[in-house]
Parts: sequence; structure tokens; C-alpha cells
Amino acid sequence: MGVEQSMKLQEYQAKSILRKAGIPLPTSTLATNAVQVKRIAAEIGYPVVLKAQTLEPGRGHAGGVRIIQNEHEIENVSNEIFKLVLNQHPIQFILVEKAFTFLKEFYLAIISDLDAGTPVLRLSEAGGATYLEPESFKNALIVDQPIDINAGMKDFQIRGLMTKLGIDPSLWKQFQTIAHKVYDVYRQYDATLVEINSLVVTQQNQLYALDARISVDSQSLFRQESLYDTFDPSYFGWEERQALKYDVDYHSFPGEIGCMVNGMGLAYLTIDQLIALNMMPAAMIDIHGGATSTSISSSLEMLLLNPKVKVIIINIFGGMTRCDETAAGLLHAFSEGLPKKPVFIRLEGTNDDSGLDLLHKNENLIFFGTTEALVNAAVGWLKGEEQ
Amino acid sequence: MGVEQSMKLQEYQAKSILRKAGIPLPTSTLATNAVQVKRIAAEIGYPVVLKAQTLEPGRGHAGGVRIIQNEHEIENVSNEIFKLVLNQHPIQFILVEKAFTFLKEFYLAIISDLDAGTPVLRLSEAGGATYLEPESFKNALIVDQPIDINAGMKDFQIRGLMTKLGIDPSLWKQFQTIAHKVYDVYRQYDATLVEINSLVVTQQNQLYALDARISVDSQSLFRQESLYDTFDPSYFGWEERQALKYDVDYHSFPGEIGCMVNGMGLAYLTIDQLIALNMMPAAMIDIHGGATSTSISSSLEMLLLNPKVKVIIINIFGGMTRCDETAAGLLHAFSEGLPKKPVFIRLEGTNDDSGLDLLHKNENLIFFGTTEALVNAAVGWLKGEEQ
Amino acid sequence: MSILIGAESRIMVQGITGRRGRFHASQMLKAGSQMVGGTSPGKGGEWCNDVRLPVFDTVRDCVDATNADVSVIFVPPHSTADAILESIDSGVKTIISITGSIPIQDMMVVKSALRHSDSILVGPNSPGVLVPGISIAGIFPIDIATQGNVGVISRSGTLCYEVVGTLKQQGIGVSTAVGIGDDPIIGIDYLTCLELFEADPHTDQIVLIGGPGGDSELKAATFIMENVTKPVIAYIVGESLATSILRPFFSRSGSLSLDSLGRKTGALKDAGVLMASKISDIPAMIKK
Amino acid sequence: MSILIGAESRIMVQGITGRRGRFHASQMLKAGSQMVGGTSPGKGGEWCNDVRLPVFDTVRDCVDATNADVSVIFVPPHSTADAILESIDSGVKTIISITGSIPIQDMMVVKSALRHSDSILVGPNSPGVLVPGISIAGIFPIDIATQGNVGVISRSGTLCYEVVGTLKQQGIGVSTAVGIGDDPIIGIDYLTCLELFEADPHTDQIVLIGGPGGDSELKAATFIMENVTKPVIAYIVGESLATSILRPFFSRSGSLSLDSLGRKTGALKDAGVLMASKISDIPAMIKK
Repeated sequence: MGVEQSMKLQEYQAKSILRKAGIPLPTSTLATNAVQVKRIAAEIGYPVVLKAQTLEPGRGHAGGVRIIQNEHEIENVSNEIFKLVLNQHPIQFILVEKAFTFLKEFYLAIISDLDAGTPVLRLSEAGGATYLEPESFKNALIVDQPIDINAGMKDFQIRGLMTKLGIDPSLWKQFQTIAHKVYDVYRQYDATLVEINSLVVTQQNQLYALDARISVDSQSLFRQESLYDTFDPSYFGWEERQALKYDVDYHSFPGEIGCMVNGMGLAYLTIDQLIALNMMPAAMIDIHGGATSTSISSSLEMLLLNPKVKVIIINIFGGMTRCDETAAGLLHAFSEGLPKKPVFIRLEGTNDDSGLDLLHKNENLIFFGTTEALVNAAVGWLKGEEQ
Repeated sequence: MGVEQSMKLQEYQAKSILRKAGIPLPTSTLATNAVQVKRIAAEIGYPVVLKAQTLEPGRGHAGGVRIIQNEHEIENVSNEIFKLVLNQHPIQFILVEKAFTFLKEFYLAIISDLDAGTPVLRLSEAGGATYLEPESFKNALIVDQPIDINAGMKDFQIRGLMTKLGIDPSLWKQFQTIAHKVYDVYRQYDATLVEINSLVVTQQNQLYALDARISVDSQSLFRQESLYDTFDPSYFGWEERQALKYDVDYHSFPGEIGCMVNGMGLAYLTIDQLIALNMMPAAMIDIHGGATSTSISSSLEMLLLNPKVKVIIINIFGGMTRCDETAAGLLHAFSEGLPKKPVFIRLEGTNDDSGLDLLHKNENLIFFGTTEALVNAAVGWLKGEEQ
Repeated sequence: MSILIGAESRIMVQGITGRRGRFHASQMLKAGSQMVGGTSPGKGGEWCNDVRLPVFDTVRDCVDATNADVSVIFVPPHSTADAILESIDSGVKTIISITGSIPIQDMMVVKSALRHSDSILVGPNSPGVLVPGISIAGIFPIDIATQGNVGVISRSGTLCYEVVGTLKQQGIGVSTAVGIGDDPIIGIDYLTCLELFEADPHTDQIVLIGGPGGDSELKAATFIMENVTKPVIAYIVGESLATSILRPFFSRSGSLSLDSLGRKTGALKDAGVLMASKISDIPAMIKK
Repeated sequence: MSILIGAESRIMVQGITGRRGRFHASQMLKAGSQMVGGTSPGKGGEWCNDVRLPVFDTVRDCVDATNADVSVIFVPPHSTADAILESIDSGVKTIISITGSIPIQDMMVVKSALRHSDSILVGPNSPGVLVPGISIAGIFPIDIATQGNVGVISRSGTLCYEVVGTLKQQGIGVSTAVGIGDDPIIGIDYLTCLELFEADPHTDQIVLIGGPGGDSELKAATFIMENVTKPVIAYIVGESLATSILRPFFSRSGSLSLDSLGRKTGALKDAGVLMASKISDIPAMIKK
């Protein structure tokens, strides 16, 4: 339900893809320590920009983007950046980039209009930070052109937007070339977003992509072999890696209740009821429709092994998910000698009779008929424990 | 008018493109002399097939394709092939290819349906020479699937044809992969035809492309840089190279009359009238609509310099071709000090008044009002000369 | 009567020899659906024995032989778009994709093809369409609902089960329940279903189930205001997320989505829609 | 009256500031056409002085400002497909491409777009449409023809001039002359023109000019047999090629095309078409 299903690439990864596609970018190299930063800066030539590589928002505000004029201060600043931790994620890489002077900034992106089901070419005269500020965004001219994905992006569509923005015709050819390449990257990498912000005009009337963002559709990774290596595994915990492996969704929260549901609708419903009782999940696993007994078993295993989880809620309303298969998966996990925790379960829908037959004698389980009763009971038990 | 506008690639060039696209082909290497042939055959391993490289038809019939079992006879046979001349074109290259045993032959191609304006996937159970024989072609099952060029070729469309032909499902995946790659080549190289004939099944149930043909759209060469080098310039005479340079069409014939017209319609009309008088052109140059004075001047130059040409017919009915510009081009060629030949001209249409004004005093020219009068007069002059 | 499918619908299954296709084909048969056949490329000419249905290589062959006009798709995600395009190409009127998690750009290609066709797509990631006692085209549990005059539309499959199940417990029947699907890009939306329910003489009231992400509930609100005369009850799940302390965790995950949910509730209220704050509140809000 | 264009047509030129676009815009003006403007990307806001027409960056801008419904295209071959697609996208009803030698796959893309639109394409590689004394949308020489009741359709531009010129010399007028174009892939074909001429009250007779290559004359023959009641006279150029000793030279060239021309003549004769063996024979075959 409203699943975004996209994975952001790091800035340096996005830039590497765009550079390969032939889009002009300032010279940049990745560094893992301050000494490297200094050496790279010397090669590139000052001034340089140091950019903390992170998927978290707020990099600039936290001091993760710094312009350095000379080698005097570069190691100190680098070390400062490497000490940054954004939303629990330490900075491991700095992108050292040639600093640029420019006359004007634009925004150029292919975004995805999910309601219409089309890619959209978006151009704006408000590039850079301006694009991100709600107030200036509101006042800036932003123009969109939906693209028929079968027909592809046409020159006249790009011209149409450039005309609306009043972009100087001397820049049209460069804009067109870059827009086509950005679109090609969008298509080739199953991206949901390819964004150049900002696209700057130099004094030589040349366009350069100063910053770039790419998000790719995680459901298309099976055909994006080149991106497997792109994702930073250190970014994920054990549970998240397990979840990827078994094709379930895993979300971590600061509570004490581990939840397993089938479908985002039930996930939201379960959380709603927890919040209504002033409680929070510790983890929410969505096994999706049609999960196998293996993925169900592994999901329960993750919850049993998670030390934050004191009590487990299993809320399954099976359509494609068969209750007999769910039961088999749960029984397998219980047989593995893992930590014992109280498990509150609601199992309804396709083949629920045979599923419940299988589970009924299991001592770990307490059965309920509705989500409301299920959540109330689990929360009641936890509150009893805490007193 | 019915212009085919496609250029055939040599077999080795077609195979190199298909190999690059990942289509399985037998090992093969190009040789320019018998010693090379022998060395390559030793590397590849016997038996090998020697294939004369030519764009002319009838290669097999002329002895240009030979299976060689061992090194005993290879140099002699190679030398025989290098001595072949097909339609005035000597054989310069032999493709030395690993010989293959196989169980079954298929035909697979993307062809162009010009009337409908779509690519068409064609499959046939009659591969190899069978496909080319009218009688077996008629009896063989040939199935076509038009492709929407915007939507691209879909798996279900390939499956539909394979089902109709009753191709064994164990081969489907390979067929699909190859069909997609052939279609990609068709699109990537602006081909009008990409044909694998035959596509064979080995005893290991593997598909291999034994022979391949690619024709590319000559109007798309401007965006096919990789193909510039592919065309064998030795294949063309001076006139043909000039014609390519000035973007006019040049055709050589065994007669003595040089013709310059604008438009294929006028070319056909002029030839019709020559044939009706039992005459033939020596050369036919179509300057197309909207020719420049430079291309007109060069076309006349080609006719004046061609020793076969005894008399020249210029037949222009200008729409986009402006008669004043035509006149300027002609006058320029006349001023170059080239051989003098009688020129019979008909100049009508856009700006004909000013065109005729410019030309009227030129001593080389004799003027006519219709194609019929023009051709009659030129033929009359030539017959008078010959008596 | 019903929307999208009915007793006369001739239903085929794409991927009928797979584990899920076979199982749910038999479930649909049990539910009374008129099943006519299915496809499994490479297995044409066989029979799917447990459901006694003929198997074809292509949708075209199946439609030619059986006059199927509804197709329910169970093939794997990476070939689902191709399966949908094949059904469009063969003129299947109602295409229902149970399979979800389809690559986004594949669905963009499908949407482009749908624009130039007369086919309707339900889903992907949909539980299908349920007409209680008459027909199921999809994976709705059998006997989850009884016949009645309430039309149900939901993006989430499991919430749709929750709602129709709750209605049944309170003795309230359903005319048709439609799961429009939970993927980022889907075929028919709330609007199409609202329009169909508005025109359906056997539907007197409509229950709309929504949630976080996208704008579709807002568009539904506008459409209801302008075009729907029958009473509409809406339930929006995920209400707690907008204001809760979960916010940072959601925004980080990049998967569960955050919303200004107030906007959706507000817009629906403005359109005269009755808002249920819990699923268990819905039965009492239905006019008997 | 006329087909495809008329006195009311509001004609624009794509590529109006180019050498050819400018020249022929002025020729069309002289011929009495209602010229309204043109496009030249990057030069929007300027005026094309010699013809006193406004220049726009995009077709959309031009159509919005001038209500143009016919566009005549003079841009270079490599951007012609884009120009046609732009006109389709802006809802231009009749698009005429004078430019020829368009890449074949570009035209395939255009044909696919045309299938999903209401636009009509004449050409590419077409001389355009001539309604003598009323309007020219294209490059027909001015005063080449007089008003009358003969409709002319030709693939070749120059042969079309030959025929209408010959008719004029014999005092025979033309309702509309259409050059459908000479490229491998074209927009409207003989069939569309025959249908329009059949329906046009001011056209009493039709002259069809054909030649080697393709099947379109055969399709025209079938269409005439089934749908055309007005007398049709046909002239097929290149008759000598089928049997002549030129054959090897043509087949080698790969450019001039060979045909079983007997087939075309035969099929047209079977359809009741009068065959002219020379252009100069045509006037005598027209019913006065």
C-alpha cells in the first residue's frame, strides 16, 4: 500500500553511472580517509568540494559538504566529516570534487508519475538548493512533460519545456543531449528517479551536472546485475539482509513487539492499533501474499532472535497466503530450539481450518479471531510484564 | 519510387555484428590469401567451410562455398575461390569457418514491412537453401508477427510464432533470446533486414546461426558511425563515390546516353522512352528534389567525363528543385573546361523563366518542352552519329 | 448483479499449471466461477487434471477455443507484464493480475498499451474480484462474504478481507468486492470502481478502503462529490503514522510511506463521505 | 471543392526560416494559400519578413496562436520524424512532409503514432497537395494546372507535374492533385485518396499514376473494383523494366526496383481502369 519500492544510490554511484552515460560532470574521486582526500585534492586542483557520502537527508546542514580553497585545512575538515554520524549511519566515504563557478543553475530530472504510469521530464529554472526550498519551489517555474514509455522521449517534447522556461537557444542542444542521456539512464537502470540538481551553466556556456541522485526500482533488481554490487551491505543490519534474501519487508522500530503480517494493509492496521494503545512495534515483517513456508519460518526466526522483541504478534488473513503453509513454516521455526517468546496469533482465510488444526496443540501460541482482539491481548500481556 | 534504399553488409561484417550482440555463431576468421586460409583452418580445426565474401548473388553456384575436410586440398581450393569474379567483382576475402553438423535448420529474421510501416519477425521451419527455393518456400510453414516499433518485440509474440511452427519447447528460451538480440541489432543499426538463415539445432540441442545477412537503411547512415567503415569502397566506382558525396543516385548501364533527372518518376519515364526507341542509358543520375547547384554541377561533370556517354539528356521538372538554381549549376560545370558533348535539355517548373533566361545563350544546349520530344531528339542525334 | 465480473464471465488462468495457479483455479471452481481453461507456455494440449481444464500455449489459443473474457494472472513478477500484454493483444476484456511487485517500468509499458486498447486491468497485486455466491476471479477466500447490496473497493487485499469478513459477521452482504491492487502502478482505480458501483442497480452503498501513499483517495473524494449519489463509507488505514513518533523510522525505511493523512480524511469528509475510524465501526454505519 | 485541403485551410510551415521553407512559403502565398505562420525552434517571436508570417518555437505555440490545421514540413531528413510527431502531438489535422529520404525506422515510429491519432500524413517525399486556383500546400509549381474535375494521385512528384501539366495544355482542369510521396514508407496511400475523390462532388474522374516497387497499385486495383464508381485512368511508369535487358543492372543496383509490372497493369485493367501507355495519351482518355 503506497509502497515506494525504490532504492537510492549513493551520490558517487549515481555520478559514476551518469559519467558512463556521457553526461559532463566535474572531476571527482572517492576517498576513505583524510590522507587520501588530500592527495586526490592535489591531483584535481583546488578549490575542491568535499561531500560526505550518505543516503540520509540533512548532509549539508550537518556540515557534510565543504568547499576547500587550499591544502591548509583539508585534513582537519576531512576528519571532521568522517566523524559525522547521520541517523546512526557513520560517514565512510568522502567524494572529492573539483569546485566550480557557474552563472546559473537548473534542475533536470526524469521522475515517475505513478498515478498516470509514465515517466515525466521535469525542468526548472530553480536549481540547486532553491529547488528544495518549499517557498522558492512554489514560486519557481517548474515544467513537466509526461513521456509515453513506448514511444520514448522526443526532441520536440524537450524543446517544448525549454521554450516554456525561456532557456536560451544557445543551450538547447546541450540540454537535449543531456535530457536524452538522463532518460536513457532511467530506462537502462530501471530507475524511479534520475535527477540532476543542479545542472549549471559555466561562463563558457557549457552545461555540467554538479549533483545527481538516482533511485532504482527494487522490484527490477533481478535484471540489474550491475547494481547488485552498488548497494552498500554495511548499510543494512542482519535482519534487513535476511529480509532481502527471503523477499519479505522488514522495518525496525523502537518498541518491544515483533509483528508478522501478510500485506501492507494489515501492517498499517496493526500499527494503528498499537499506537492507539500507546505502543510501538520493535519490528514489522510483511511476508507479502503467497509467501512460502521457508520465508515464514525465517521471518519468525528473525523475531525470536531479536533481543528487543518481547512478544510476537502474527496477523495473517490468507488469500494467496495459505494458512496451512503458514502453519508449517511457523512450526518449523518453533522446532529450531530458538528463544521462547509468547506468540499471539490470528490466522484466517484460505485453508484456515487445516492451518489451525496443525497449530492448535502448539504451546507457544495463543489464538485470536480479529486484529483488534489480537493486538489488545499482546499489549495487555506486555503491560502486565512491565508492571 | 519504390526506392529500396538499403545497403547490404558482407557476410563477415554481419556476423561480426551478431557475434558482438551475443548470438552464438561458429568460430570464423577472415583471410585475404591461401596461406592465411590454411593457417586459420589449422587454428579452428577441420572440417572448415570456406566462404567467398561478396554481395553478388550466386556465390554457392559459382563454387564460392566449399567444405574442406583436411589441409590436403585447402590451398588449391582457396586459390580457386580467390580467382572467382562474380558480376565483375573479384573475390578479395574468404571467411574460414568451423564446419558444423546439425539436426535441423530454421529461418529467423526481422524484415521490414514497408506498406504497413512495421518490423516483422519471421520464423520458418524451412531454413537454409530450402528457404530460398521458391517451391519449398511455398510449401514450408512461414509465420510472421508484425512488431509495433514503439512497444518493441514481446516474448508472447515470439511464443505465438513458435507455437504455430510447433517448435519444441526445450528450444524456446534459446529462440527467444536470439530473436530479441536480432531485433536489437535491427534497431541499433537501422537495419532493413537482419536474417539468420539457417539457424541450426545441434545434437546438444543448442542453436547456432550458420549464415547471416544484414541490410541497413542508407538514409540512416548519418547516425551509424560504426558502419561508415563497414562499407567496402573498392566496391564502388568513381561515379558511385561521387554520387554518395553529393547525395544523388547514380546507376550505370551499357548504353551511350547520359541522363540527369530530378526524381525517380522522371528517371523511369525517361528510361521507358529510351527503351521504346530501342536505346539504353549509359548512366542515370537522379538529383532528387531540392538539389543544390553544387550537386547539379557535379552530376553534369560526371556525365561529361564519362567516356561511355556520347550525348546527355537533362530532364528537370522543378517543384522543390528550382530551375534557376539548376541553371546556375549547369553553367558552372560548362565553365570548367571539360569535354564538350551535345546536351539536350528540358527545364520546366519552379522559376523556369529565370532558369531558361540564364541558359538560353549557352551553345552546348538544345531545349525541349516535353520528355517525349527531348528523348526523341537525343536518340535521333545519336542514331545519326552512328550511321 | 455485480461489477467487472458476473455469472456469465468465462474465466481463464494464466499460469494454470503452477502451484498457485492450479490451487486457486480449483478454489475459484469451488466458489462457482465459470472456469474455461488456462495457459502454460510449452504445455499446450495438456489438461490441468485436478481442475479438469484444458491448457493452452498462448492466450490467443485459449480465447479462440474457450471464448474466455476474464483472465486471472498467476505468473512470476518478471513475466507478468508480458502476460498482461498478451491478454490485451488477444482481446481479453477483464485482466486481473494477482501477481504483484511488478517492475515499475514494465507497468508503465502496460499502461501505455492499455490506453490504446479496450481491456480493463485489475491489479497488479490484487486479490481480484469477488461476487459472493456467484463468482470469484482471484484469491478471495471462499465463503468470506455473503450476497448483498454493499460494494467494496480496496487497495489492500488483506484489509478487503477484513472488511467483507466483518460485514458478514454482522449479517451484511456484499454485491461485489474489488481489490484494485497494492502496487505502485495499477490498472483501474477507485474512480472506475465508483463509477461502476454508481451504475450497478444491485449496489446501494459503497465502502472505500484507503491508506497512505499516492493521491488516489483525494481523486476519489473529488469524483464522489461530483458523480456519486449512493452513500459512501470510507476507512483509511495508517492514520496513526502522520503524527506519531514513528515518522523518522518510516521516512528512513523508504518503503512504508508517510502521508498527510489528514488531507485524505478531510477531502473525503468534504465530499460527504462517512469516515470509519475502525473497521469494526463500519457495519453500524451501513444503512440496513 | 477539393480533398485534403481547401480555401479554408490554415497552413503553417515547419522550418519556415530555412532557405526552402521561406521560398516555398512565399510561393504558396502567391498561389493564394491561406498561410498563417511557421516554426523555427529558437527563433520564436521573430517574423519571417519576406512572407510577413510569425515564427514560433513550437508547433503547439503556432497552433495556439493561429489555429493552423495544415502543416507543410521542410526540415532536414534527420529531424523530420520529430517534426511530424510534434504536429501529431499538437493536433494538426493534415501534415505534409515535403522532405524525403527519412530513415525507415523513424517512419515506422511515425506510423505507429499516426495509428493512435486523428492526424493525416501526406508524404514524406511528397510535392504536397494542389488545388488549382485555390491553394497549394507544398511545392507544386504555380500555374501548373487549371481548375477542373479531374482528381490526380501520384507517388512520384515529377510525374504528377508532367500529368497535370499535360492536362492543362489540353484544356483539362484538375480538382485536386495529391503527391502521396516516394519514400519507402509513406502516410496516406492511393486508397485514402481514392476514397476521398470518390466522395468529392467536384471530382468526376480520377487519374492514378504508379510505378515499380511495392504492392500499393495492386491494393488500389482491388479498392477501385470494390469501392470506386467514378472512372479511373491509370498510368504506370517503368513498364519497360520488367522485360528489358536492363534487368541485371537494376537488380544489382539495389536501388532502382524491378517488378512484375504486368501484375499491376493486369490488376488495374481487371478493376475496370483505363490504362494509358504514355502520359500524352491521358488527355484523350478523359471524358469531356
